Amino acid sequence: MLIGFDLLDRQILDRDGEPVGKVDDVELDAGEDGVPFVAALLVGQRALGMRIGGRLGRWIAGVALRLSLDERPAARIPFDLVAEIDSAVNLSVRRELLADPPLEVWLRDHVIGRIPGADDAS
Amino acid sequence: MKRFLAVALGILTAIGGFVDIGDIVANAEAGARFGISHAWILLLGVLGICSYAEMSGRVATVSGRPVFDLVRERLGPRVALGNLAGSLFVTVLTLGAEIGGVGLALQLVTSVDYLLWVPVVGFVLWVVLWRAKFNTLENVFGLTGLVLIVFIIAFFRLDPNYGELWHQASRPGPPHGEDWGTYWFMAVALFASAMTPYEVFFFSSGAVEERWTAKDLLTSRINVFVGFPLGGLLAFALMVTSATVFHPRDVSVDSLSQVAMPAAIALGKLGLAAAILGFFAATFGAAMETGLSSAYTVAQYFGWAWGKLRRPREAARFHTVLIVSILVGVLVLMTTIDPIQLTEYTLVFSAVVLPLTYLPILVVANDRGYLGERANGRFANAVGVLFLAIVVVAAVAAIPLMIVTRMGAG
Amino acid sequence: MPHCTERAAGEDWPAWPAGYQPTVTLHRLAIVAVAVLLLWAGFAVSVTAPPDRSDYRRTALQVAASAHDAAGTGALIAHQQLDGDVFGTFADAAYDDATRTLSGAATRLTGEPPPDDASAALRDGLLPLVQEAVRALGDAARATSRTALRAALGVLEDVAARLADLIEANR
Amino acid sequence: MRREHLETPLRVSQILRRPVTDRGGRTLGRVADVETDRDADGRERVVAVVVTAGRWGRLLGYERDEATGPWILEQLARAVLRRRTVRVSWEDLAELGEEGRTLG
Repeated sequence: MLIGFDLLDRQILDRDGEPVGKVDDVELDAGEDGVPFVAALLVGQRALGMRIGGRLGRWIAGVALRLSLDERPAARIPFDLVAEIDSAVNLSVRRELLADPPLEVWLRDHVIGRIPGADDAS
Repeated sequence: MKRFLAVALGILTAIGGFVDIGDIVANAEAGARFGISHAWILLLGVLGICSYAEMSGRVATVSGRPVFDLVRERLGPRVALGNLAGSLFVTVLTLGAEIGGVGLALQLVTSVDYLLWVPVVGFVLWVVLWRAKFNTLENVFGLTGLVLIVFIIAFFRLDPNYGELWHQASRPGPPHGEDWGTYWFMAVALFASAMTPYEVFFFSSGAVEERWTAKDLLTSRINVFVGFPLGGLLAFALMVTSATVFHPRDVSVDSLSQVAMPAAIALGKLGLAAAILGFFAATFGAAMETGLSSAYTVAQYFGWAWGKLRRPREAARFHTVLIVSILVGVLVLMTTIDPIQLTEYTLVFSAVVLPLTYLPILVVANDRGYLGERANGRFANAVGVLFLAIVVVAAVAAIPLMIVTRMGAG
Repeated sequence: MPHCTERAAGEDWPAWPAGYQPTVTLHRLAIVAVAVLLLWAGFAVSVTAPPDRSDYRRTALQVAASAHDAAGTGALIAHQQLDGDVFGTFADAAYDDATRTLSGAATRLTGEPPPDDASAALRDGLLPLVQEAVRALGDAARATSRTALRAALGVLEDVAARLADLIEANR
Repeated sequence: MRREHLETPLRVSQILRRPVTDRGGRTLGRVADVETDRDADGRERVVAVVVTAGRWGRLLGYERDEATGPWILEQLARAVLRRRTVRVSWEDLAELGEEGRTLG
């Protein structure tokens, strides 16, 4: 597997095909022999901003940090939860098991959820 | 039978949905100033959108990935972010132009200034996208857009000078009083009006959301290869009626009321009413598509939940982007910029950003790891590369032509 | 297989992509700032410089073309009104559009002083035609009888023809 | 920084785009991708890095065999992006060049 090509920037889907996020960065951990292995997928604008780097990246990460309203690190999905990788990264769990992205939660609770009809399917 | 009806409905919607404010403005302006000497450009643009939409429809159907998802995957987060900024800018400006077009159409039947209509149209647009049965409405507006056929009927009733029109079409070039600069400027605008990126964002996102399978691929191809050329025929009717009425009088077109006049001259009040209804349906339908496309691009770049079929609560970020886009579109119009001029600008910028989304699609359409046997064949590639070249040339030429010709003023 | 040794970034490497190193960013920022300044200065010069003869002629011809468009369109609307091909709200809006084109053109013409006698002569030939077009367009839009409308139509067609002659003569 | 001294956990973005030189100090390019292989425990372990001399890290997917054509784009990608691409196995990688940027 090529991490850059097969993982980074791919769409992550839960077991029902619902979007979870993009693979914004990948975390490696060292094994017993010191050889790194893929430990987790990092999701969220903070991880993305730090990866992009530079002034723009720092700005994106900074905004994401401010919008996340708490000091939680970027969402981390353990690589064990990945079931299959095709044109997307498919997880073996439903997205309810993962923490909801803070921006989504904030907008849902403060903006979109307050408008009548937000619960109606079209 | 049911399947046949579904296919027929798809084609009819594609025909009516092809025309938007950009096509209306570019074709009528070109027809009035240059006769139909740009007919070949329109043909080229229609072939281009067919190739582009077919590829992205195929990629979306087989791999389940819409356009902007792939843009980031292939170009990386940094380049794709620039790409997102450009595409979003153009799509939101186009949304503004479409809302302005709806306002202008309403002004023609109510005498109420379009600026007073703009906030109303923006609000109704949002309500429609918020909770209405989107697919039903898409079909309603697509089918209503078909009344633009009135321009085809009008053309034959106008008793045109076929010899003169053939002369214009067969010898492309600027007529007396125009130069090559303005000719090519108009050509770029016209090409961009046929080959709009938002159409493809919308089309491929729809394919993913409705979970098309390889079986739907045939339907999608029929929609593209039959619907788009017939839609292009409606656009051509706008050009050729304008060329028949305005070009001999040496009058150029710069308002929507002028575009409708050939229908009135040929078919009276009924023809005029049909033309205005057609403008309304075409621009409102396109406003729905551009509004959604703005939100699609952002959501797909960041990997958020998106879609017109989801409950808004389940796609809060997507719906927030949608609301902001509509607001920005309305605010742009509230600066009192003329919607027709705004349309001209969006066409130029649209030409500039087109290669950024066209290239990744062409590359992925060749990727056997994604598409297996459904990857591009030789013919599709020959066409794809040809249009890549054309799209790049148009993108490079657009801004210099705009400056040199002072927005086509000469 | 090659071994890889430590090496400081940027020694004889191409620069990091934009924004990676503060020095590079500053450098680029300076270049961008200078470019913007130059563009802005060029823009300012071209806007504030007094128009020369060819600029004026170009503007005048554009004004004449716009006035011709408006008069021609006005004549078309009046024609359709007489034939009963349009409804009132449409005619109102269409006259409005033509009037807007025309008043924009008139403002441009009177806003720029002619740089020399030839330009002044061009303006003196054009201005009355524009004014006549404005008047006739207003008359057509307000006409309550067919006779009045027909009269306005005649004037509009006449003005349009004279504007076309003027454009052709100065091309 | 010596390979053994890489601090973990580590982000892939900290490895990508780092300069790589061979023992003689000859520049090979930058890390464009990281290759992994599944071991007996099901872990995706890093086995190699893909190093390219091109300035643009992204390869448009042309580094894989599945991506073929259009001919002209493939040639362009090979000429510009895939120029002098080498695979350096992880064991052979002694050190990675300095980052030149801070993360976190």
